[in-house]
Amino acid sequence: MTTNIAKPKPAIPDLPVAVLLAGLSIGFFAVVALVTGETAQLSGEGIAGLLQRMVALGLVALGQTFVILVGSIDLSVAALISAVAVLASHVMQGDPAMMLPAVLLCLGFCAVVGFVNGALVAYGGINPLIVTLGTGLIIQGVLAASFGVLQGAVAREFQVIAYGSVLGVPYSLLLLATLSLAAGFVLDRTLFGARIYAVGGNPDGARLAGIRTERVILSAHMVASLFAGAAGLYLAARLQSGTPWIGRDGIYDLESIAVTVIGGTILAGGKGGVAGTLAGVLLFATLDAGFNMLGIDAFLKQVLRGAIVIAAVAVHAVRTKGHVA
Amino acid sequence: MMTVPQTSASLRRPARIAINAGLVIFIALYAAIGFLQPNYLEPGLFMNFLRRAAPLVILACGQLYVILTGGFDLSMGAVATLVVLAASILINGDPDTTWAVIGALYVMGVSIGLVNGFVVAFLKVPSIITTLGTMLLVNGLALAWSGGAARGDLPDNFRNLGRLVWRDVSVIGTLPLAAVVLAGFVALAWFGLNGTVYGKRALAVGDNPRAAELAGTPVAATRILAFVVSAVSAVTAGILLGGFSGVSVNAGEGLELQAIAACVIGGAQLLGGRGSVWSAVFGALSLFALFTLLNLLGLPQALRDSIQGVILIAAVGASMWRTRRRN
Amino acid sequence: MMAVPALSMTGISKVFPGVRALDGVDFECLSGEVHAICGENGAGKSTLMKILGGSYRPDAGTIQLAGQAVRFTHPRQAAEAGIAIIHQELSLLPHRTVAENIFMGREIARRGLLDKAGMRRKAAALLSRIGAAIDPQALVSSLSIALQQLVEIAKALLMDARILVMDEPTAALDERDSRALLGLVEGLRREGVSIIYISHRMPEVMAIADRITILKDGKKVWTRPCDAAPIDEIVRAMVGRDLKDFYPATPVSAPGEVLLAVEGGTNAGLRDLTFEVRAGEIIGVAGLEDSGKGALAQALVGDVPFTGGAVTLRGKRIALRTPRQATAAGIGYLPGDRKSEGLALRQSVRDNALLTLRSLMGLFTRPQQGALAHDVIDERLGAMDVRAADFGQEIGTLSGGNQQKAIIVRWLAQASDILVFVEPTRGIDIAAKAAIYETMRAFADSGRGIVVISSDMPELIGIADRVLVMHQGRVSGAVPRGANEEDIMHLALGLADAPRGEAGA
Amino acid sequence: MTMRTLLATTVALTFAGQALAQDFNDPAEFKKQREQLSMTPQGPEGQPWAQHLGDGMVDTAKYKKDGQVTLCFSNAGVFNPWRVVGLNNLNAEAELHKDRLQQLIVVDAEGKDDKQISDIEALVSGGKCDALIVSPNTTAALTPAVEAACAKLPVIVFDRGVNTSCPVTYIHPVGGYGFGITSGEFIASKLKKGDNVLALRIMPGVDVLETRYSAAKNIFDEAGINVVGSEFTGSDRAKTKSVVEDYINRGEKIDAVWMDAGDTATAALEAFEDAGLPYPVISGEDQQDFLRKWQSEKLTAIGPSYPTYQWRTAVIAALDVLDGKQVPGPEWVLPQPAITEDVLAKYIDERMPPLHYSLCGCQELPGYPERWGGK
Repeated sequence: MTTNIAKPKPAIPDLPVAVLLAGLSIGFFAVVALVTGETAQLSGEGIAGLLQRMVALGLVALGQTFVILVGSIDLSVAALISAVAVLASHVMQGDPAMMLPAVLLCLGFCAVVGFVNGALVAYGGINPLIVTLGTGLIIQGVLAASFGVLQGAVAREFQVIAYGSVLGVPYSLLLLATLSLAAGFVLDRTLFGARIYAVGGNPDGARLAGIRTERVILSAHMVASLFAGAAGLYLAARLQSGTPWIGRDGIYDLESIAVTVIGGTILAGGKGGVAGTLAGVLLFATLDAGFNMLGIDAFLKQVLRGAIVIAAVAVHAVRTKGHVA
Repeated sequence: MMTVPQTSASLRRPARIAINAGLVIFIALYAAIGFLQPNYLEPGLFMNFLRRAAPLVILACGQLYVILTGGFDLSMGAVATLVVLAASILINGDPDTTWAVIGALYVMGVSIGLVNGFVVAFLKVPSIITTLGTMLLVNGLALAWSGGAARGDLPDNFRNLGRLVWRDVSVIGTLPLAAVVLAGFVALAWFGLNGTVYGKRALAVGDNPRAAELAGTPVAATRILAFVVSAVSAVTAGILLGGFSGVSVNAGEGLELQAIAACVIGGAQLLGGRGSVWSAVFGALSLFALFTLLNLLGLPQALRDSIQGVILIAAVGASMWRTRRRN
Repeated sequence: MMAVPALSMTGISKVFPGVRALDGVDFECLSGEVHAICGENGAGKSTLMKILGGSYRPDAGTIQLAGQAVRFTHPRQAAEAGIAIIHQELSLLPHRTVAENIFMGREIARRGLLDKAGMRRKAAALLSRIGAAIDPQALVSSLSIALQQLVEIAKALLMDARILVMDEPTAALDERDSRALLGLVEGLRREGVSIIYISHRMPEVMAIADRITILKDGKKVWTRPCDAAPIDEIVRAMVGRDLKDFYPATPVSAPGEVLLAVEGGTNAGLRDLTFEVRAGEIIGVAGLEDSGKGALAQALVGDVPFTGGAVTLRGKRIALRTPRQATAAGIGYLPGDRKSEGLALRQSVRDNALLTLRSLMGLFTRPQQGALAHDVIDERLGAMDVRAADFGQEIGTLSGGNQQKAIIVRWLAQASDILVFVEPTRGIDIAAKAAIYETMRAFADSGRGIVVISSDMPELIGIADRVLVMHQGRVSGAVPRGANEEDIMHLALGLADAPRGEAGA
Repeated sequence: MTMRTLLATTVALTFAGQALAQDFNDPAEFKKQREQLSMTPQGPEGQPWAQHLGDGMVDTAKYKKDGQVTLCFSNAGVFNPWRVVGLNNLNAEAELHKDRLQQLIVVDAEGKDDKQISDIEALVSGGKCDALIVSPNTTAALTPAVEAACAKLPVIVFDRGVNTSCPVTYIHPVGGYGFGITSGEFIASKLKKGDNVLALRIMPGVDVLETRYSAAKNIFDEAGINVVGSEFTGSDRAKTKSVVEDYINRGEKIDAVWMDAGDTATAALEAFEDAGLPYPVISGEDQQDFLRKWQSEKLTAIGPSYPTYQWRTAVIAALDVLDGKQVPGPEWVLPQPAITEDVLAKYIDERMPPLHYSLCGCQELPGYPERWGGK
């Protein structure tokens, strides 16, 4: 008799990490709110405010999840966010008629950046860290050089994305939720998603199975750039006008990587998913809100955040067999 | 079995003169500087160039150790900042304490390196995440300690490390103390990789940690030591930075990425297994020459970032292309 | 029956740095034919199949499918042309489910949307067709190697392939699973599929093949119908000389004192292992894939240590908790998978040979002096006849045999007492093979010992003084020099002495 | 249609840099601030943080609240020494009002607009605050959040403004043009026509800094002084020193150094020291290290200021509003003194750290000097 009857394991392996993280985050937030007497933060409005802290980082991190799953990485998102926010406000100049052209132009620009990143990584064989660090520098430089002193503003109507709400639920949350579900759906239910896991999990195997791995990597980079574009547009709407520094000041590059990895997606690729990433983003949002309530000094906050990043990843990385670098 | 014709193994080729890609780039860039501003070719200004490039070169040497073993150290900029702030607070203007404080700074650096190394080697957190965490942590500590602004003064004997220039030195005219420190550190870094067995261990670990482990290499210790060297280089660079220009809260900002870029431009391979001290040294000098050249050209500051990005991609792309062509 | 062959490859050549892997090979396969390819490791079988599968591009030669010339630049094109390959190396996604792996690259999807339920159903059907009791929802990382191999087979069967290549499909399977697989091949043949069957197991080949093609050193020796090719003739054609000359002569002197003794060695994969290696002895270890022979090697080198029992070397108790401890105690390891476990491919030949010495010496040892000097190691490499233009060149550019010899030099330099070889000649050409056997013998003759773990039965019989056979984590028996394959197989299958009741545990 | 628009936009973008760079040169504002510099402030003598320029007052009776109150402060961040000193001022000022002030809640946005918007929303929805003080990270970005807050409680804005008149008052010193006028005119008075000045700036695109440069540039142009370069230093001492060294090495004669912020002034001076050159005429700010150097090296210098005492004013204003007192508004313009050679000595305090801003108005506050890092 064959003895090895496989025990079925859960099909979505990142779910436990996600649930655990989300639970811890919410617990932390609730306890802090109760202890500091900020019970109003537990009301609908307070929760909506908490969740709104997730939107910008969440959008970037969704895209980052795609590139990390495929075994690559994207450091250019921060510069891209700035570029999109500036472009959007500059093109619109407060004119609602320019909303659509501006959005199209921005997303088109993102697609081009994603394409260049992806092509250099997949077809050029250049290390993705270097490629995206380089393209990020290029974008940042051109942006600061030509738009450093520009003032523009998005249309009032465009700001509805960030400030409007329906039944007390901000549109921006609906946007994040919709895009998260879409991203989750793409990864879990579509051909493209399956290919991403295949290429990230075993590039040679994927190639042998007939997958055009280069195209998948390139597409993942385009997805990441488009999500960064979405974050840039959201920020433009929320901030009315973009400055060439909002991406860099928000540290969206490193933070998006951190939350993705905290959420259980492994840097080598092929394992992880949207749920974990969102839980990681939620952790960061509750830390922000919780530290505010506790009145923790800004510098100490940074120390704690650094320690939490390491600890959160160590919790599931420590079981890794073999070596990481 | 048909083997491709081979020369006899015992017949050793004359030692190849390894021409480092970074050296070529550096010479080209410095020639351009000299063309624009001929007085940069005088020994005095070259020495001054070295003095200013010293912190970056030293950081690149430390970063190289980590890169060889297959990792990254993003925390070195924060460590340099911490060093500058800690020095000003601890010394507090009293020149007698300078040397003791410098000792303490190195102890601090070594401990940060140990933390990075242990987390990567034993908790298996990828180095890019680990050092991102320590970057936040160390930066936060530095700011919390200083209250967010420079405190205390650095006495002259500390400042001299980055500032003192001996004049009327024969042949070269002037000799900055920082250039001497630079030469000393590079020599030490070279010795570490070429004068001990460590260098080859690091290369093997970066190339294939599993094979190295099975061959008996102390993989964890090799990794940890690399992070310690990196942190020590950050301390040294921090001391020079503080000496060169005094106390500030953003002394080390962004230097980690410049150091990584420098190594890569010099031909070190990310994720390990390839590179030498000369990659770091000439890569860093190239990068610094590039900055200087762009300054001299008077381009808008911002575009300098862009050009740095182009150079970075081009340098790595070119080395990829060379490797591919060879195979 | 002699219509246009389903596949015909003519004049295929391929050169890798340092090795001419294929030299003008012709090969054809009819529809409904099982055509076996036999040859020593390194004869060019896998390369030929990789060319067929679109992974490599041939330097010369043409491929025709049903008379039509084709040119593949990507495995996808080969797959679309109806060629399915069951690869020797596993190419699975450990973090994904069985169903997802089976459908990798060929997902059932409508307008880009996956039909997950459909894939599960089809995967389950496919798995039951090959008689594998695997839940399609299980994660691949939770499966044993043998079950993973079955997933690979299911993966290849997914496409209704016109040409199916099976590269050592039964290497990891036990008797029962193998038999089921052969039944499956029979069925496919009846459906008109052309099957290219690569295996070392002669009885299997004789039972199933219509024709046999022998490759040797990258060239075709002959193609004959199965009934016109008796086994001994096949072997002679493969090896090119008598096996007697091929393996080194038996030592004259009897084995000496006990060098290495394992008593009651136990861990997750090993049960109560007791054996000893004497000075001058080469001990072979045989067994099926999950018999524990791999775990034994890992335990001896400290990679997956024993959790119970005692190990003594030259009478002294030693701890083998890490590879470093094992190395320092004098046990050297030559892994079967050289690329991932043995070599730092981008480092020089010299650096690879010096790796252990450098790792065990003090950190501040001058790297160019004493045993570490270039001249000294170059001499050793030269003595081992490692062929390289320059010992400073990257070891990745060397042939498998030269790489293996360089690793042997690593342990000779370290003066290890015991060497643990796993699949010592996998992927190594025949000339280098003899040299490696010679070296192993010489090493043992110098008063030290060798443990060699191999799935290549003739190799074990030819080289080992004694063969330990493992079954389900324990030694099921030992056979002396001169035993035949059947004796070993019997023990390996647990038929000889294992109580019947335990087989199903 | 859409295609054409896109194309047109792309072309427009190419020339955008030049087209809109004029934004920070507003002659009317320039004139107004020049007048304000010489205006006599109203309010208590010797307490510039409580003084104001101009006559506008706003009535706040509707915000009157008795008993203990809670103030909330949304801070853009403490990412530079100026803000560090300021935050200490604000905390110390709050301590003075312990009897009235139950709690001061400070949240820090770490320089992120997005976070500051969320912070303000959380403070407002938290319901604990009786009045809200905002120091916006970016003018335009914070406007909607401040507007939303205004609907719920009195809001006081200081330092950078917002594009809405809804806050009770907006506290700020004279402004960027004023800073540029003071420093520019001083340098122009010390130099001859055709002399060279090097402008060192922190970074582009920040309104409060751009106006400083624009004002000074106007004055230099008028006086026929040649601006040899305008460089961004990112407030980094090493970079500042390197930039100045590069200019020196190029053989440029630099007669004066103009700075839009003084925190790297001593680094710029060191470059001259190291090159063995005499010190140039220099405009810095009110940092201790610069003032000490000025005194010890007898520099020809001026220290215009953007006083940190405005952080005190914010608390004072908030409490006045909750008391229902009239406060200067809708803009509370604070005097913006400059340190000149005659008054230099009185601003130097050897106990204080190098980057302490002398015009903190904090000498009488509780915890001085330790709270500000002094000995």
